[in-house]
Amino acid sequence: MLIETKNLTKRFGGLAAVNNVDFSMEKGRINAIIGPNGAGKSTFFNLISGFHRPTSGTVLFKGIDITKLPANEIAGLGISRTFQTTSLFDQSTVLDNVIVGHRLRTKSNLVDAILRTKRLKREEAACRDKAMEVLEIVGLTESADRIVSSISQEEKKRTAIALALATEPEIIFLDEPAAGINPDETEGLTELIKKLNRSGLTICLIEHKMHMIMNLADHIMVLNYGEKIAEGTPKEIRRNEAVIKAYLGGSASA
Amino acid sequence: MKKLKVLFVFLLLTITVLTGCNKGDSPVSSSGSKGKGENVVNIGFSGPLSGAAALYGKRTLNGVEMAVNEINDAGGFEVDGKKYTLNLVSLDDKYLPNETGSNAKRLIQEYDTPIIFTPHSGGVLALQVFNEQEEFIIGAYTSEPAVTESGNSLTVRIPPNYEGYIEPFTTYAMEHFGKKIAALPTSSQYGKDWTEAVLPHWEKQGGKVVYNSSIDFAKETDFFTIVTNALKKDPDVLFIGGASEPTAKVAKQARELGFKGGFIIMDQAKLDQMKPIAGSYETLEGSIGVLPLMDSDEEAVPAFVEKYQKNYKEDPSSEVGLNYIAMYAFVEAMKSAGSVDDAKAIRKHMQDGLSNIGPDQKIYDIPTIDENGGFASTIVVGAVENGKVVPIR
Amino acid sequence: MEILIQQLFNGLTIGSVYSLVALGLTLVYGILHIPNFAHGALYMLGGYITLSMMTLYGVNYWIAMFVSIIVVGLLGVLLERFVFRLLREAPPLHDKIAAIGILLFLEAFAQFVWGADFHTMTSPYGQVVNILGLTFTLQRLLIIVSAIAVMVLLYLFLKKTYTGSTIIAMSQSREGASLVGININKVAMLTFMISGGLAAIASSLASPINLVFPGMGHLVILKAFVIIILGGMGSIPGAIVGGYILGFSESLGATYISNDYKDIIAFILLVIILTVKPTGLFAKGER
Amino acid sequence: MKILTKRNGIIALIIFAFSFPFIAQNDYYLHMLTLSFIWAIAVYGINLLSGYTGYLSLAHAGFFAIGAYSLGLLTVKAGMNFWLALVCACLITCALGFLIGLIALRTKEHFFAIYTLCVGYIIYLVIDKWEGLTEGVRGLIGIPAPGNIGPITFDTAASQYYLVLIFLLAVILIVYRIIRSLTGRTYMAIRNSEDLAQTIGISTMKNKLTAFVLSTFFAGLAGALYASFIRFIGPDIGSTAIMFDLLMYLLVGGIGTLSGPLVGTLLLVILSQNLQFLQEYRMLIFGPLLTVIIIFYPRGIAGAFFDWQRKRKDNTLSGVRGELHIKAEEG
Repeated sequence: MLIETKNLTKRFGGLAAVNNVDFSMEKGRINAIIGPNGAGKSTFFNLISGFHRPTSGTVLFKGIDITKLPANEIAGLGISRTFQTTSLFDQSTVLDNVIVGHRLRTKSNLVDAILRTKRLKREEAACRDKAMEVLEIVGLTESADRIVSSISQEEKKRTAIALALATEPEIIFLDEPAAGINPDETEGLTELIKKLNRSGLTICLIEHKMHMIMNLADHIMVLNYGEKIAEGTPKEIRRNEAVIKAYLGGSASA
Repeated sequence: MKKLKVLFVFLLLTITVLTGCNKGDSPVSSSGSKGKGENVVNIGFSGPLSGAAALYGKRTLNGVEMAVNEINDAGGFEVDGKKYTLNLVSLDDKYLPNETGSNAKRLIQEYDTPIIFTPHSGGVLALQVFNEQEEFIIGAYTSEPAVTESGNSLTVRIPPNYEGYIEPFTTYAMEHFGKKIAALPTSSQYGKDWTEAVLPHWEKQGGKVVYNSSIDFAKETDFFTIVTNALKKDPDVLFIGGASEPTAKVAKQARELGFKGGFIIMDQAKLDQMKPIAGSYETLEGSIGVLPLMDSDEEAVPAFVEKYQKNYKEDPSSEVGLNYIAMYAFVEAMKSAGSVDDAKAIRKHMQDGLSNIGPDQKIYDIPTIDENGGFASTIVVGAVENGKVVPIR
Repeated sequence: MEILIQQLFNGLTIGSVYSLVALGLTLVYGILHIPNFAHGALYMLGGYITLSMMTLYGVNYWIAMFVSIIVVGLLGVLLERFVFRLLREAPPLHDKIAAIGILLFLEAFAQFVWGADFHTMTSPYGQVVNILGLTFTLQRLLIIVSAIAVMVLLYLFLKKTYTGSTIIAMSQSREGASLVGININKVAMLTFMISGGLAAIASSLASPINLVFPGMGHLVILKAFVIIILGGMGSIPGAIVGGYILGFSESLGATYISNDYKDIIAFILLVIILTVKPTGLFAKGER
Repeated sequence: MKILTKRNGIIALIIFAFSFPFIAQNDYYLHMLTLSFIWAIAVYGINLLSGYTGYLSLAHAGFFAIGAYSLGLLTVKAGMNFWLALVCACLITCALGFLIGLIALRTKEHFFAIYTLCVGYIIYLVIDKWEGLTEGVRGLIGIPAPGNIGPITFDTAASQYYLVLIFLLAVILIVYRIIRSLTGRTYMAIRNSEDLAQTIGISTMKNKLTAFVLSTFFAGLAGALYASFIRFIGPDIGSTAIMFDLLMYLLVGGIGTLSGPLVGTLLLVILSQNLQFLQEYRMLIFGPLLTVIIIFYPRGIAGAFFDWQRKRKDNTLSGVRGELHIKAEEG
């Protein structure tokens, strides 16, 4: 198991946003988390990536307890993520946005910067190469020098994924990668995710576009009111009574 | 968006044009002929003309300005056979010493001023760093002792040393009210120095200090609290002072809280400026402080007061008067020295300058200048008795 | 004992003024997340306008205060409409700086119009009253009573009227408020209007016991910031309680600790609080 | 090759700066320029933190004062050698900056601004009240000019100008190298989104703290230079008025740009010297200017210039890689 959560619980005030969730993700698979609005999907992501500290329960990465680690150290272990809103730096180029993604694999510090040491130059080159490499993976080589404010929403999503890839993760969490883009582009994005998965990357995503999930995911978990109500292959999920009820009774956003 | 861009460019242009127009012209100039003509002596002034101390700065400037205008209206003055007029160049230093320094550099470079007036100790100290090297006299309107103690050879301290007030103040207050004093001065350095001078003297005369705490007029929002605490000790006399207006407020609130004794008012606060805040002199009954220029019995005063009121639509205060008379003293010293630009010579003849002040200008009696460059004025104090200020000698 | 009571009374007076100022600040923060550094300048303008109405037009104190509330309130609306609304989507740095720009302008403006000197406002309530060894002027009593009255009115407005409840709703969630059809722009302008009005009331009440001058806002605004951090930024009860706490701590601190250092006490208190709890004492939400 | 390249422009500017004392035989201009350079050093410090890392500090006038007073006290009261005192003054500022940053950086956004405003005010109050150490309101007199280095003396206006100029160039070089390096990218990532920065493995606290300490270093250095240049200091140099001045220089010039601090400081210092006739009404222009700039030109003059240049180039030679790259990094 690459990632395992045990009895993971997060309460805000009296409300449990995530309640007692056990979930595990196998290496090399595409996992998906679905559920109606407010089901606690993003909170679940936040707990694994170290943004929130769980009220109780543990998160294991390759069997190591990472529950109490800060977000940046979790990223260092090889867990990466994207956000619903891309929050890229608009005034800068795509390439510049992505270069910093490899920062965590470098060691140069302030002194290196001021003295422009060999190490800094070497690492800068490495970061640039890495950035070009991941931009090629996501298919943005051509747009590397464009200013982020001038690219499309879909390209921004790809840039965000490239940024996450630049950290050299073993698993990547994608928070609604297809939100706000048109069906054609969604198709392209699905292909990209498949491609990443084929290259050996484990993937976990939250998505509302059911069609996309169903033909992408190997393994799906369904959350409702913070609790896991079902888990299994797309086929199993489609037939699951509890899931159907949750979606019919909940919001129609699916 | 486009329109705003145009607007912005316009704004910038306006500033540039303003700046351009101003080039080569004096930044701020009072009357008299401008420019650097042969027979014009530029007089520099750097003081707070904006910010909290602006009013104070303006008043000191007014004094110098009035003297300059009078001298020019009378056709200037003659030195070594040549006629000169004065041109006053004033710059704002926002009460900041570094700005005073910059202003002085500018005044020397662009206007070649032999004298620069500055009305605050920080500015004076900043100028003393280079005034001997650059050879200009500092017309220092501050009674901060450090200014003259440093032995700077080109500093002239205009106001009297406050130590002269201590004896008459103490005697008067003790005689009229009693031996217990509470001190509530301003928390400025000046206020602290004053306190350190007056309280030991009070005790030496057999008095007792029952309360001593300073008030920061720049930060305090209400004086009731501290005045309550002071009055709890049942003092006969309150020692107060600082800027006139807040000082008056302290006095007024002390009365509101039932204080019946007298006030010793340090020289920074002026009785006449306190009056409108306090409501009337009745509130200040039993105060002793600097004699307001208005109430002085020097012969030249009534004419001076009238002229100042006409020109500036307010009553002249002592900072106006002292700077006014100092300007005259400088001009007389130039005459005696036979030079309008040799700062050392002018400084050397300051004593003659003081002695030669005409009877019409003699609104203060300043017989001598001491070796450190301080004017040694005859001190006259004023007390409020029966709702009127009376001179006490 | 007597001195304690007198000092508590003094603390109550000054605390009332602080609370009113802090209330305006916290309302704006709660709704728009703007720390309005220009609020102190609004306070100052309120004092000047009341004073001018009284001296220039010989208007009655209360009417002058009313005019002042309207004028400063409208000024607040203008600021919202022409400055802060344009910056709503900008990074948080920007509205702080814009507020500083406004502050500098308003102070220069006041000096331009009214000069740099101190002015006094004479209220019709200068009488000294002595009760049970307690000394105060009617004006001081008036400050306390009016401040409490204003707070009660504000509370009723926010809780009992529809318009008021939109303010509360928006302070809880801007998105939520816009979802249920609240006109965000209107509420924002209204909030600025109330905020300006509160500043004008505070300064009009406090001016007769103090002086009116261009820098008078400085004294109050820093303390108001301390208060709203004490009370939790955006919290209305927090601002009121915080104001009185600071008022009492100043008057008692000056009596029993040291008058010279009582200002520092407030700021050190603040630093300690933020050190322990970076989001303030009674912070709401997770921001 | 074109002659009007950016590189040649900068070289020309530096040559001009070095020959200025020979061109303008005027002590007053030299004095103003030296003073502007000192302010600019402090503004570069604020820019590093507020412009590149995204934390608006309102305490830097305080750190400026700490630098100035450290130098003043060490030379006047402890009789220390000037250069040693200069180093110590910077170290003291950094040490205090470190301690304050450790606490202050736990807060974010508005809290950070207000917190630092209060910290700045406390620094000012301490200087003002601690008479035993700082001489209180009276100020510190008799601070020496920079001591000789071998045959080089610093007693003329020109020599002090050169000294400060060299410090300024060093500071600009350092800032330039930082913002072009991975460290600079890290700071900008934090400014852009602290959450995002953390998820890509950046230790935000550590980086914010180094940026903070470095920015206090620049403020302290500027303060120390100021003390030795004016040779008299009072508590006023730590006041909020100075802070707002510095902030204004930064914003008008362009926050988050390399040339902004220098452009803004020079322009505003020259403007306010020339607008002396306006005196107390300067703020009637500068206040609204500040607000208008932040609304319509959030990255000041320098930012507006680069945007304009970028637009022009985008229209003519879209897609030329190297060129565009430089501009982007200016941001």
